[in-house]
Amino acid sequence: MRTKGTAVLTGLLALGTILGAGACAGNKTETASGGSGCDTSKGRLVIGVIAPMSGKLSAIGLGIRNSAQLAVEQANQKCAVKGYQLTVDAQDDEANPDKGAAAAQRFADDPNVVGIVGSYNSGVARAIQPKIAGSKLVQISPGNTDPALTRGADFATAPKRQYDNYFRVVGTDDLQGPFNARYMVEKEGKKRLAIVTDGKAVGENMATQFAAEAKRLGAEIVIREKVNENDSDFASVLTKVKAEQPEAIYVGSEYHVAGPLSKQAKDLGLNVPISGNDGLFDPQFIALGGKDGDIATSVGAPIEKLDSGKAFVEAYKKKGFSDGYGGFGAFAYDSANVLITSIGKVTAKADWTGAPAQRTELIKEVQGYRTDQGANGTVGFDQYGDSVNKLFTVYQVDSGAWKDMTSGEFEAK
Amino acid sequence: MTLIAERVSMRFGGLVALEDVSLAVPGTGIVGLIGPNGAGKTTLFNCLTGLSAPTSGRITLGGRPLPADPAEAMRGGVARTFQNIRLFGEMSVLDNVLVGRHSRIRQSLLGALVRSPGFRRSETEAAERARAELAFVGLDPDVRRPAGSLSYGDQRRVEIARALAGDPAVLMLDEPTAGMNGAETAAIGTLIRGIRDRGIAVVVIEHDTKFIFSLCDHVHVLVRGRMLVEGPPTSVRDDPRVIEAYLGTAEC
Amino acid sequence: MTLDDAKVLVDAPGGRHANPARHRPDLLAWAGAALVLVGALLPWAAFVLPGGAYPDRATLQFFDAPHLVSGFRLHLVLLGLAGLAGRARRPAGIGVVVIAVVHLAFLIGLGAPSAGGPVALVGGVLLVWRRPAVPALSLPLPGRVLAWPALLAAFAGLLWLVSATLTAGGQSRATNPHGGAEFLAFCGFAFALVGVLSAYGVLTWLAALTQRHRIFAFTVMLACALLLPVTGAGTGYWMTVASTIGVYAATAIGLNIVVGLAGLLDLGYVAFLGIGAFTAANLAHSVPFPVAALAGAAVAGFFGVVVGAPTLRVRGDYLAIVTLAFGEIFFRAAQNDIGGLTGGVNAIPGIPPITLFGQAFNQPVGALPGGFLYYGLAVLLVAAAMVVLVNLKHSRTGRAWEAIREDEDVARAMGVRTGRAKILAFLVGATMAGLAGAVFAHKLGTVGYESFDFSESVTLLAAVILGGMGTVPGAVVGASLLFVLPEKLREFSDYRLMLFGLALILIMRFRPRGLVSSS
Amino acid sequence: MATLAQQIVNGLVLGALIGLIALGYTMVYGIVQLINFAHGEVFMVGAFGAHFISLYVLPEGVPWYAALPVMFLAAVAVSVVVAMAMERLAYRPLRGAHTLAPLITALGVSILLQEVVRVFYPGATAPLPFPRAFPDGSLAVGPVTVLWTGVLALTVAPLLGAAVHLYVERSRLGRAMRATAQDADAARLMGIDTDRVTLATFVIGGVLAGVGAVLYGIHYTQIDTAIGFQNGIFAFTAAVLGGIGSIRGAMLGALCLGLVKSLAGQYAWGGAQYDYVWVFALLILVLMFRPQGFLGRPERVRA
Repeated sequence: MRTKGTAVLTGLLALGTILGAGACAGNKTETASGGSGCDTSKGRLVIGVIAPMSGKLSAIGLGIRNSAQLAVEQANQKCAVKGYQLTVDAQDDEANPDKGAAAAQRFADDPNVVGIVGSYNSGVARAIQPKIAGSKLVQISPGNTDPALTRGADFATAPKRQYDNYFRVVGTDDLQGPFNARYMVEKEGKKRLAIVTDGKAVGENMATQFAAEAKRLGAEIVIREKVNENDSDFASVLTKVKAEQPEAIYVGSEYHVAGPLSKQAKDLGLNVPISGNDGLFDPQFIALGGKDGDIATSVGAPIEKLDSGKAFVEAYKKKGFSDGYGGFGAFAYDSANVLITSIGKVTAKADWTGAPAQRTELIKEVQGYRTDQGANGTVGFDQYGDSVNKLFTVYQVDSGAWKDMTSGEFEAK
Repeated sequence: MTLIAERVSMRFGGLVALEDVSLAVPGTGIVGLIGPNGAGKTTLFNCLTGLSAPTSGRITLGGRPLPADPAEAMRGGVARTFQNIRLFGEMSVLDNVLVGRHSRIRQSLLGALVRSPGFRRSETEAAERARAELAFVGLDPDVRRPAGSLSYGDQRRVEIARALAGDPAVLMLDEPTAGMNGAETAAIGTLIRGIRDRGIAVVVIEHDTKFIFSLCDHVHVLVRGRMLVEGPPTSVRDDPRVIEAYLGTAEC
Repeated sequence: MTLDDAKVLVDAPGGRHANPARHRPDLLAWAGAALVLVGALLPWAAFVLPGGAYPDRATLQFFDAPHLVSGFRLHLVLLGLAGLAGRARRPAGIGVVVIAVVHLAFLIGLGAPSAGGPVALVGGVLLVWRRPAVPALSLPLPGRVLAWPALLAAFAGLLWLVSATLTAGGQSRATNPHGGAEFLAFCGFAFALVGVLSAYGVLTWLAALTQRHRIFAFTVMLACALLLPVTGAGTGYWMTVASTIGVYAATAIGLNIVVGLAGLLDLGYVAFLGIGAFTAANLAHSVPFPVAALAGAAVAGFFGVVVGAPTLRVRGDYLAIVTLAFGEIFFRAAQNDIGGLTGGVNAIPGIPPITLFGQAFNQPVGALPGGFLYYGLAVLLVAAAMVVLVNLKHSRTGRAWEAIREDEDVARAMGVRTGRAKILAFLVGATMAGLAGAVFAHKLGTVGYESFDFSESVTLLAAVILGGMGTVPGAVVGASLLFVLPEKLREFSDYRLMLFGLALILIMRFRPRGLVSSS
Repeated sequence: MATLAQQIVNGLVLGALIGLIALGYTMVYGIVQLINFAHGEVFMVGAFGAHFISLYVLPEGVPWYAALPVMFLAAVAVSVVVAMAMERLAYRPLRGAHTLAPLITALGVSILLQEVVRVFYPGATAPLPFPRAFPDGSLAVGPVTVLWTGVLALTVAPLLGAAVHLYVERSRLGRAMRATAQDADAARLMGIDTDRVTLATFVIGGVLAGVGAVLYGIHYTQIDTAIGFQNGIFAFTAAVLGGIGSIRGAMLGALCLGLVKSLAGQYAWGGAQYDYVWVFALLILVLMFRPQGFLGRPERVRA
């Protein structure tokens, strides 16, 4: 009996210690955000973040959270919202729509929450939108690329705004995919293209748009295959692809699939360039097997070419976060700044109450927001809530590093 | 109803477990089946309860072939107990007996869902019958404990009550006194006679020849897969072949 | 007299006088109780964070009100008093230790611990250490006059406990940074409370009462569940979480029939929830909800029979992997938009909310929080699932299932047509999951394949086993735990899944038969 | 023809790697009848152990033939320690408890290990490149190419499988294992320390998982915290396909799984996106007609 009791006790103590560690970790950020010299007498306003912070996508999710955190801390230091202290409340959605919806509801209920930065997954956004529509909580996504979220299911033929409180700062699949196709067909002169996707929404949709534009330009899609997002073994699929003798492979996925895929293709004797969307544009792509000549498109101008982008990268590094900003950190930073500027304007007129009318006013401010100084250059929204920044850049792996080739806007023809 | 096995043989690959065994269980009375270890008693028992189909020969119950499926055999009227007690340990004693009654209960799923009057009536009837069987085997019908927590002897009795609850014509008992002392064995003997007196035929497999000879109306001796001797206990007991078979194995 | 002597005497058999604990007060234990009381009134934090508006000051203010007996201090005082009584000592002590450790860890993290925490901790440890070895009391069962009020009071208490647990620590980490610690400390108190009641035999007594007055108890419980929205937990957020729990709990009850009653391990069960959801989603725009729900249930039931069919030949762990295989096949098929029915990677968006009698379920009703109607629907769904489970369990079919679980061969020998019974178990379980799936689809407004992957099946199974296999409230308790715990552990962001894994291990270590089980 | 041959080779390489994990599954199941869902995580931590040694301990510029053995040792050490700890701390206290309790514990262990690595291992929130500790390039036989790492996997996995088989058949401990698998109670009566046997089984499973982890890492050149769970499921499937409890069966099942996956992806309806569907469909079919798997002992109806 006694040993059992001791075991219970030890277990509890161990649990407590771990929890203690958790509590400390939570607190460090808390005190760090305070302590500036601004007037914060009117209390605290919360910017909610919803992103996948555990599981496979946690690198992206943590980058989003940290970047939003960075924006908020900078704002607090500059006293950007007079009378208030801003704080970030980051909720993990585990890339699960149900979890995301619960977190969104939690924010919608809380009058201190001014807006949401998130989600990353379009699937989660679909569940969030109806939850917060009633309470007029504004949502700015740094990562949703499904065109239907803003323009409805018939986005290509009959676009119609879906929710007036939903905005995003990233370009959509229906622009980036074709942009990539145009480069591959017109600049690279590839006429036989293979497509490999990972069965996730972004990659699939982007690939479909890529294929449509490539065909329009006279290229042939010789094969389209799907791999499992958790797979590491692409030999089988690539053998099948190789038999069709493509000149290039478009990979609708992220770097953790595309990198090893590029290497495995080469190993199989299929030495053709890999092309893909912004999910590939990450240094890890090369570390994981991306080879010279591989291509990625990304949204916006090259971050290093923009002063505002460089400033973001430096500030981020200076904060010493344990995770990098990932592919979407800069977008989260821009999203948070949209919210911060807009809330500053709203609270300048009247104290924040969180009432629906005031939230509607905030939506108007967000809709009218415009800057050229975002981490990704221009930030602003069109009549559907989509980003006005339709600039894309082509990058190519050159001597083991990404090099930007060309930038341009995509105009549908 | 009589349970009849005619020229039953059972082979597992090259191994012959039973060869041309015939046996008749009359509509009433106690039939004993004895034999040294490995004689094929259990194999025969399995054939008679529908657990396995004989390689050749036939088994009939009341003139109709016995289905080679224990569930159907039970429905047809052959109930059994197990050598090493196999109760539904986590279920209550009463529920164990009610499972034995399973095939005689008429309930519809819908009736159960809405607890219709017909359903309640059938539940009450079944429970009453189960309690009666528990009382019959000498147990307190109101015990609410899980069957697995009873004493060894009581578990044996629950097994018998469970088998009786299915209204069997023939009750097959597989070593009902294994692991019991003299007094307990005697009590089981009394119980088995009581079952016979209810008009149910009983087949008993045993090692304990003394018990069998004192209890049974008719005894079969199985040796190396063949029916060596059969007849009333008095004649079987004195048969030299039986004595030889038993002494022969006892020395091993 | 040494400690060991005392133990021998306590353990000594028989005799009314043989319990010296009654006559000879255990001074150390009393000292422990006194320390807990003193600790509760001492300051716990060495300093208060300076200035600032309300939320900032709140960080440590919580620990700096030595003479204000509320919150965790009130809990400590209650537990300290309970610790004076022998039987309650062990659970009360554990509760004190948990509260003290959690708050101390938090304060040490801030660098501001003060005397209160350590004093209470020592007191708690003393209480746990000096627990007397006395068996739980067994209380006599009263007649109806007393039983009904007792049940009413018990369920009202349960309602309070649930509401208080949900609201413990507040809703937002941003406005209450120590919310997580507060919640865990409350859990410690709740655990102690339940433990004390159990030590005095109250829980067994209540269980017996519930059993005896089944219908009354069920009605009261249903009423209490529907009253949750008017308590402190009646926010849109908790309504959303609770209705999600309800949907999963109803599904878990269905799984409980398959796994808990019939003993058929199913590792792909969430597929039935998915089939129900996709069916309802496809019909959402053409037929009213009740029709869509029934269709979802029917289609899921049909697939239940298909998946159940191999049980005729495959047993045990082999069956588990067959069900896993079916689950994976469903997942891939849904991902690839098979037959254009699942929307593939783009999911099926824009499923309208349920509308009955002109009332859309996502709109608030009067002063009730938004999402209340979905919550009510979920409660009814769970209640219906419970009725199905209970009524079937106490019928010929249910007994046959349990017999199969215990020993399939013997069940056959007793005349149970086991093949048919097993397929029936799959049919009933899958139908319930399908019905729940229809609600799931409308509630969420979108259905995509990701909601039905293997880990969801595992979560459902964990709910059944954690709660207690085959028991009626088990699946509900398990599902609640599995969904509330991660929500409340949000405060520990990075560590929450880790803690969750640890909790699973610990619960199985100390209650391997589940939280709701007699033994 | 070239494509067919290439697909067969692809399938065999995948099968060999899965086989090493499947062996651990099947052995543990044989001894304690526990589906150790956390076995995949033993494999995963092994991979991170090797990654750690190579990245943070070994000096730069160590030639691959020196680094690889060290990585194998590190992976095996980490895997074995975790497997032993798992058995001692999580499973042993549950011996004799309800059959499904250890299953939930296994899931808890699985989540815990994944999360511990993800949170505390630097950079493990995203897939990590695995050190290239083996010659790049491939062996070309006619039109068919096999990476040298694939050749290594195809050599090591069957050898290890055979070694384990021999060990279980010939050694004293192996005999004790077989006895325990047959009837643990009887084995205990015969004086066999079944606790030790069980622990030894976990250790062997850990060794195989550790070796498999390094082979996996150098072949696919990346690892992440999810590789354990995913490959664990396939390994479990392979073990069941081959007949759970059978060592040869696990290897056979894994090779079969690999072949079906790659051939179905090439030739079957629906293409590569349905390859796992075919794997699982095959599994269901096999179990329907041969419920004990290819080489498993049939479960007899007791009477």
